[in-house]
Amino acid sequence: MRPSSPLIEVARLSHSYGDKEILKGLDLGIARGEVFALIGPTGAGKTTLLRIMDLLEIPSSGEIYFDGQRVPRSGKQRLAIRRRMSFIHQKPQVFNASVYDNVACGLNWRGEARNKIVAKVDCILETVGLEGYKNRNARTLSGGEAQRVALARSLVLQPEVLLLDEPTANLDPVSATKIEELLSTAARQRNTTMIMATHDMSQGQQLADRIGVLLDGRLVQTGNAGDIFRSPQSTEVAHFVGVENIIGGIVIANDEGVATISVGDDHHGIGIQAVSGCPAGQQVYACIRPEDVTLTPMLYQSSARNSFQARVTRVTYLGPLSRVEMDCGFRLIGLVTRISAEELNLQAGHELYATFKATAVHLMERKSRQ
Amino acid sequence: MRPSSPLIEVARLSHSYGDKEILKGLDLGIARGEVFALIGPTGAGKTTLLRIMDLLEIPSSGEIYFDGQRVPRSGKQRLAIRRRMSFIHQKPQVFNASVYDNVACGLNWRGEARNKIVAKVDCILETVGLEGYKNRNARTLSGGEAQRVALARSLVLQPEVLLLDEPTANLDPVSATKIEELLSTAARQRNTTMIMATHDMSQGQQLADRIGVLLDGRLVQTGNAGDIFRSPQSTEVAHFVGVENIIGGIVIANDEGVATISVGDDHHGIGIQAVSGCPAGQQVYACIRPEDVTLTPMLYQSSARNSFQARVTRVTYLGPLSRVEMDCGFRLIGLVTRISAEELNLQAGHELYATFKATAVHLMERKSRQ
Amino acid sequence: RPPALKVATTSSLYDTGLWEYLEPKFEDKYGTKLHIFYAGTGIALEYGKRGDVDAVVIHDKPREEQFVAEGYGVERVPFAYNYFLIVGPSGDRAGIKGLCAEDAFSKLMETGSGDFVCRGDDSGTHAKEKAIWQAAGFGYEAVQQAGAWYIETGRTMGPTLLMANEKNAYTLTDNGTFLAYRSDLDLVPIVETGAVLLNVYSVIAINPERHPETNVEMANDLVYFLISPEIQGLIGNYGVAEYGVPLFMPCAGQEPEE
Amino acid sequence: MELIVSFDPEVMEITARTLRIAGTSCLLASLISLPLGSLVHFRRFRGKRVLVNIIQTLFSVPTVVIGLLVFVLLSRTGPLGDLDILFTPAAMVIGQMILITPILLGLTISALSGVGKEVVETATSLGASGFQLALLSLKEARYAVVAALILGFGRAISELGIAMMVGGNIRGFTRVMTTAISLATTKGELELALALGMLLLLLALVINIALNRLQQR
Amino acid sequence: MELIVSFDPEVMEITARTLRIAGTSCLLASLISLPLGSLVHFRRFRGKRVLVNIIQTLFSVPTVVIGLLVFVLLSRTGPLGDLDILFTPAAMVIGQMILITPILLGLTISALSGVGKEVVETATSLGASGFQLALLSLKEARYAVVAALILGFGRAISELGIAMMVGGNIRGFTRVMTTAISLATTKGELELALALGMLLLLLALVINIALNRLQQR
Ligand SMILES: Nc1ncnc2c1ncn2[C@@H]1O[C@H](COP(=O)(O)OP(=O)(O)OP(=O)(O)O)[C@@H](O)[C@H]1O
Ligand SMILES: Nc1ncnc2c1ncn2[C@@H]1O[C@H](COP(=O)(O)OP(=O)(O)OP(=O)(O)O)[C@@H](O)[C@H]1O
Ligand SMILES: [Mg+2]
Ligand SMILES: [Mg+2]
Repeated sequence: MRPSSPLIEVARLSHSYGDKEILKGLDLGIARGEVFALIGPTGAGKTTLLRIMDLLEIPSSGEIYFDGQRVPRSGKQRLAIRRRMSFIHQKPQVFNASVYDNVACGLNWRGEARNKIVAKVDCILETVGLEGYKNRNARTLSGGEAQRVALARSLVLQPEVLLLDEPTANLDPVSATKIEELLSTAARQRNTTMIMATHDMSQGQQLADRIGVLLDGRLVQTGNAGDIFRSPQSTEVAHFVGVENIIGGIVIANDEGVATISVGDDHHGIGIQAVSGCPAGQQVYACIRPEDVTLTPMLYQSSARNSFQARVTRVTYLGPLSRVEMDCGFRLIGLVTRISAEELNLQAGHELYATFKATAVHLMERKSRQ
Repeated sequence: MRPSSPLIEVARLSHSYGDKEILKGLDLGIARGEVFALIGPTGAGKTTLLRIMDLLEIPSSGEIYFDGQRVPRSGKQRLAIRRRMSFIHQKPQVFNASVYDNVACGLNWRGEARNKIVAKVDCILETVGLEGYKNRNARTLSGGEAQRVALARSLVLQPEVLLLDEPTANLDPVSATKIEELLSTAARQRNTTMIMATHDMSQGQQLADRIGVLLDGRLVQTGNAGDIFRSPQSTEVAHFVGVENIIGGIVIANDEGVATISVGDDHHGIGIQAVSGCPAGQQVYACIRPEDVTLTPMLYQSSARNSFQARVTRVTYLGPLSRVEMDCGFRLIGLVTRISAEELNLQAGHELYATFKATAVHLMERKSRQ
Repeated sequence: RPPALKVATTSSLYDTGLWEYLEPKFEDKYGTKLHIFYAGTGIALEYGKRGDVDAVVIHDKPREEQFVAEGYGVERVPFAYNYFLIVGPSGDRAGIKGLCAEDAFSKLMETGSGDFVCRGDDSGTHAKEKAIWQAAGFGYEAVQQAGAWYIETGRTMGPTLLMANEKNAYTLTDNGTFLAYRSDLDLVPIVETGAVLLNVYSVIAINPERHPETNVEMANDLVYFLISPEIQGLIGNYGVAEYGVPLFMPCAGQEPEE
Repeated sequence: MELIVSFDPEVMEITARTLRIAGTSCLLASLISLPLGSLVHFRRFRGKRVLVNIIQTLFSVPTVVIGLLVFVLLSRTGPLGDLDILFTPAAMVIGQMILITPILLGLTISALSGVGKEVVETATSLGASGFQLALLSLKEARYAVVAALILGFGRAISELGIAMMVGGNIRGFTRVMTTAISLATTKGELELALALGMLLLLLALVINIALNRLQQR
Repeated sequence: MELIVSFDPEVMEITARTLRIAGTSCLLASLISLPLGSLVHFRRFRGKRVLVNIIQTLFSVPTVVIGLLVFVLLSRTGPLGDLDILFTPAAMVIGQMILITPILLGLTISALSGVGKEVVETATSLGASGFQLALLSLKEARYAVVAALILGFGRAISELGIAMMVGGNIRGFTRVMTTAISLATTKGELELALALGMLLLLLALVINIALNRLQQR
């Protein structure tokens, strides 16, 4: 027994399928009640990690600790531990039985009393909006309905740990929001620990206490949403979390924690200011999230330190937002509301001013060989 | 043969499973080369409609026309027609065979020459980013990889019609963008007709020439993205497409096409102005998309006709955006960039001004019984 | 399970229905069950050797004598007999009608002008056939290799008759089975007389010294039952009603004269 | 003809005995095969492939050979001679179990192989124990499992070699449909044999319909 | 003992004949059953359930009954008597086909029932014709299909009633393993019978390994 250890922890975890190493020495501990989001491109190993945590797969090497105890590689204890968790798989698979039987099965398997089961199932079906589906064969449900059955089936167990693999991938935004609310309620009210793999960045951001970025089998960065989205530690992470501006340059001065970086294709004199301790002479990447860029028709006096004249090269619409590509001597992408875009009459060729704060610039060291 | 008819058309299409009517008399025609997005909440019948269009299911009643010809309810011709289409199912199902065999099967079935098949498969695998996976058993792929196999398998057939059911549900944003580009390239270069069911509003908006909203088995509205997202024809559609402000009121005056609507809990004197021909006395809903609401610290003089003093009641963060709930005498929700939110120092209790244009207000008649 | 007397019997005897006829009479008389197994001669003797039955009833004198000599059986008690006969197609292609059995076989062998179906199963009938070949002066191996006309089927009597019928061939059969099958057959008796064709059925109780667990009293009851005058009379009349002639001649424990 | 057959008291008795013996052996064999087959399917172990090959090989054991083996075992002088059950229905049940257990075992494994890996993993995640997992999988594969049971029962009810060899075809005690048919054939009563055959099929039909009902629930 | 058995030229000849006959009937039966089973599985038609019930009922036909039927058909005075193939290997093949076709048919249907509806629909969407769909589904269910083939072959190689009744167990012409075993048994040569039985199993094992290889490709 290791005192005050995380509820679930993996150490030096590696896993291979055949010759292919999928997970490469992960260390990760998740505290009781924590909501942890695992993000990463497809094929990164998210599902594999969740499967190992749910004790479905035995890792090639490394250890898993649950509630302070080392999980053995075989034996009855694994079932006991697994019953304290519940895993909602990426492709929700329903059993060829009624919706009721699907949702009740976990409780049945735990030997719960029948009348309790009936009450619990009724309650959870209502919660996920499937009242009246009780006697339907689950195989005939629509994609979203099946996903909700899968959710209900896990939630009804009130597990200590909930492992979720893309829990809302098949749901429309309205239903997805409902489910997210359901999950965060569970997390708060029952102190459920949650580990979710998700492609939906905003879901990760909203629900998670902490986010881990899995790239190519390595957990390259963990931290809260702010860390991950604003201070990525590598260009790969930056790229993945939607930092569209990754501008190479060199620090030419550092004045009391405000660095000036020379950027641009031929480095002739465009300087970006960033709040950073980076010393002069350091090769860096300056990372700026597109939504941190504001556009104004005139040079706009504000606390933002960086303001550049820009020529719009392309505008694309993404729902309520417009993505504006600009040339300011370097390539800059901004994200503004559609209404601002209309007011500014944004279109290719248009000239305007792009502004971002020195605090919005995140500097990343750049290996010199690059 | 009906001249200049749509490539694919359904007429008075209804479908039931048992007693349950899933599709209720749809009429829809899709022109050659058109990209049509089908949106709607889960269980609305999107998959059912696509299945019927792919001739997998025989509708309870109604007709399907393909390329001007009535599709018979049985017989060889159905196969011939089906081979001109390709359907990417919601839950991509790969065959228990190598990735190559999975992607090649459609071509094999069409009797294509072996060397051509090899070349085509190699090419498409590269396009979807699965080069090097050729000999892997497809059952061992990750969720996203499997989805790309499913896409490749359909795209390699270069069908005239591509039916897509949530084509990017299992993909991370970067991969999803790649696939979307792939699809729009296919649509442009090969004039492929596409019908896609999607929960991703921005996907629908970006790729589709036309959008249809399916609610509870009825195609309640079709139109371009602007129509659907800005001028929903019912509160249900409005709600579904993310019009968060649906404000009940009554037109008290109409002055040369600018209507004034009295709103607010007790109707004492709050007036919204909208560009509309709606006559005085009409009960209406005023619909305002949250991203059309701008927030300013001072009363801001602009062409926008509506400006209200507002008290912030709640702020939530959605990725690059902040959702602001306000009380202006009526409840108003605004969506601003996170940077504006920070600049405005938005937090509950804060007072500011909310502004939206008269053109951003869409009026919907309100049945008097309500 | 009530005690039962277990008897292994040769199929040709069972197929005539004689056992079904006698069984209830025995059971009534001794108030016990009689369990009859029909089997080939070889397996019937094997049952006996292993002590799985209490008595055997077969028709292969040399092997019976050997069985008793080896100490498995108490005593060989003949209780009925009839005759084998050579049957064949009514046209009698080989022209053996009127010959004695040995000469008939010689002619078949020498001319090869008629097919002959052999049981080939080491049954009593097969043993008799081999004995006739022997008497006719042929080694059995030579017969087996004589040509396609000599067909070894390896089956019981009934099916062998059916095959001979299908192939328009000759075969050696016991009288009882032939009569039982007669209605399904086009075959007719060709050779029916001669001492060599004598077919004796005997009963042997298993030696209790070998297998103390066998039921020797009941086995003895069966022996006495079979040679009792009353039953001998019934055996002598069995089949008269159906076929017009008796299927068996009683011989009351005595070896019938050849 | 058939009517006569089916109302004859001896035929009725033989029919009942046939059903009883085949039913018992099928039941016992499935009680062994369903759990054991699940175990083989779900457990990973060395030599599993070999085991499956051996099980499948046992599909080919002729009934005479099983009959012979059981006979040698149960015969007075055999290792189990003291049981004194040779030539009884119990011995026939044992023989038929030996016959159909490999078949049920093999078909159970092959039925379970049709259940998707995802279904199995989902159940495991939901906390199914090994036993519960097996039960669920058998339910998911119920069509194939019931087909296997029907086949096993059919094999038991239609086999001759064992019934003959270890049952002994004793009238009123171990005579079953197939041995009765065989006897009728040897006696040259071909029509009776065929009529009994039809009766057997009729029985099988009734049983199958009942078992299929079970599966469709 | 076994060595003697396997090198005896007559035993070798019987072995070869057994394989040839059972292999032929299994091959022909699968050529019928795989397409027909797919047809039954994929087509929707009235009376399908009844048909499946009938097919499954035929699992229970005793080999003696089939033997008898074929005998009656092929006998000189029977409807097909002119073919003059009674007591030939051809007749045995026919009988064995009648025996195993229902089994292969039933097991094909049950194997296909294990293939997910989604897989079938995906293939349909990709333009598979009925035939191509069946082929794909059989491939997806290959484990169960091969198990069915092994079972069918096992049934053919191990059956006795048909070989006896329509083959006639003629030495050097229609004698196969099972009839030879049965003959040895009747003769009381139990050890020879058992040895032949073991040889038969050895053969079956080899065939099964080969068929399983096929499936694992
Ligand atoms: N049985 C297997 N054999 C070989 N490779 C495998 C196997 N299972 C998974 N992989 C590979 O491992 C990698 C990681 O898979 P995993 O399912 O964990 O990815 P993921 O991060 O969940 O991706 P996605 O977002 O697409 O679901 C993938 O490249 C996949 O192809
Ligand atoms: N075989 C069936 N029997 C009964 N109801 C069915 C059957 N198939 C589908 N349904 C019902 O039809 C409705 C529409 O299903 P459909 O799959 O078309 O929905 P959808 O719009 O695609 O939803 P989603 O976004 O969740 O995929 C659902 O409520 C579903 O439960
Ligand atoms: Mg995954
Ligand atoms: Mg759907």
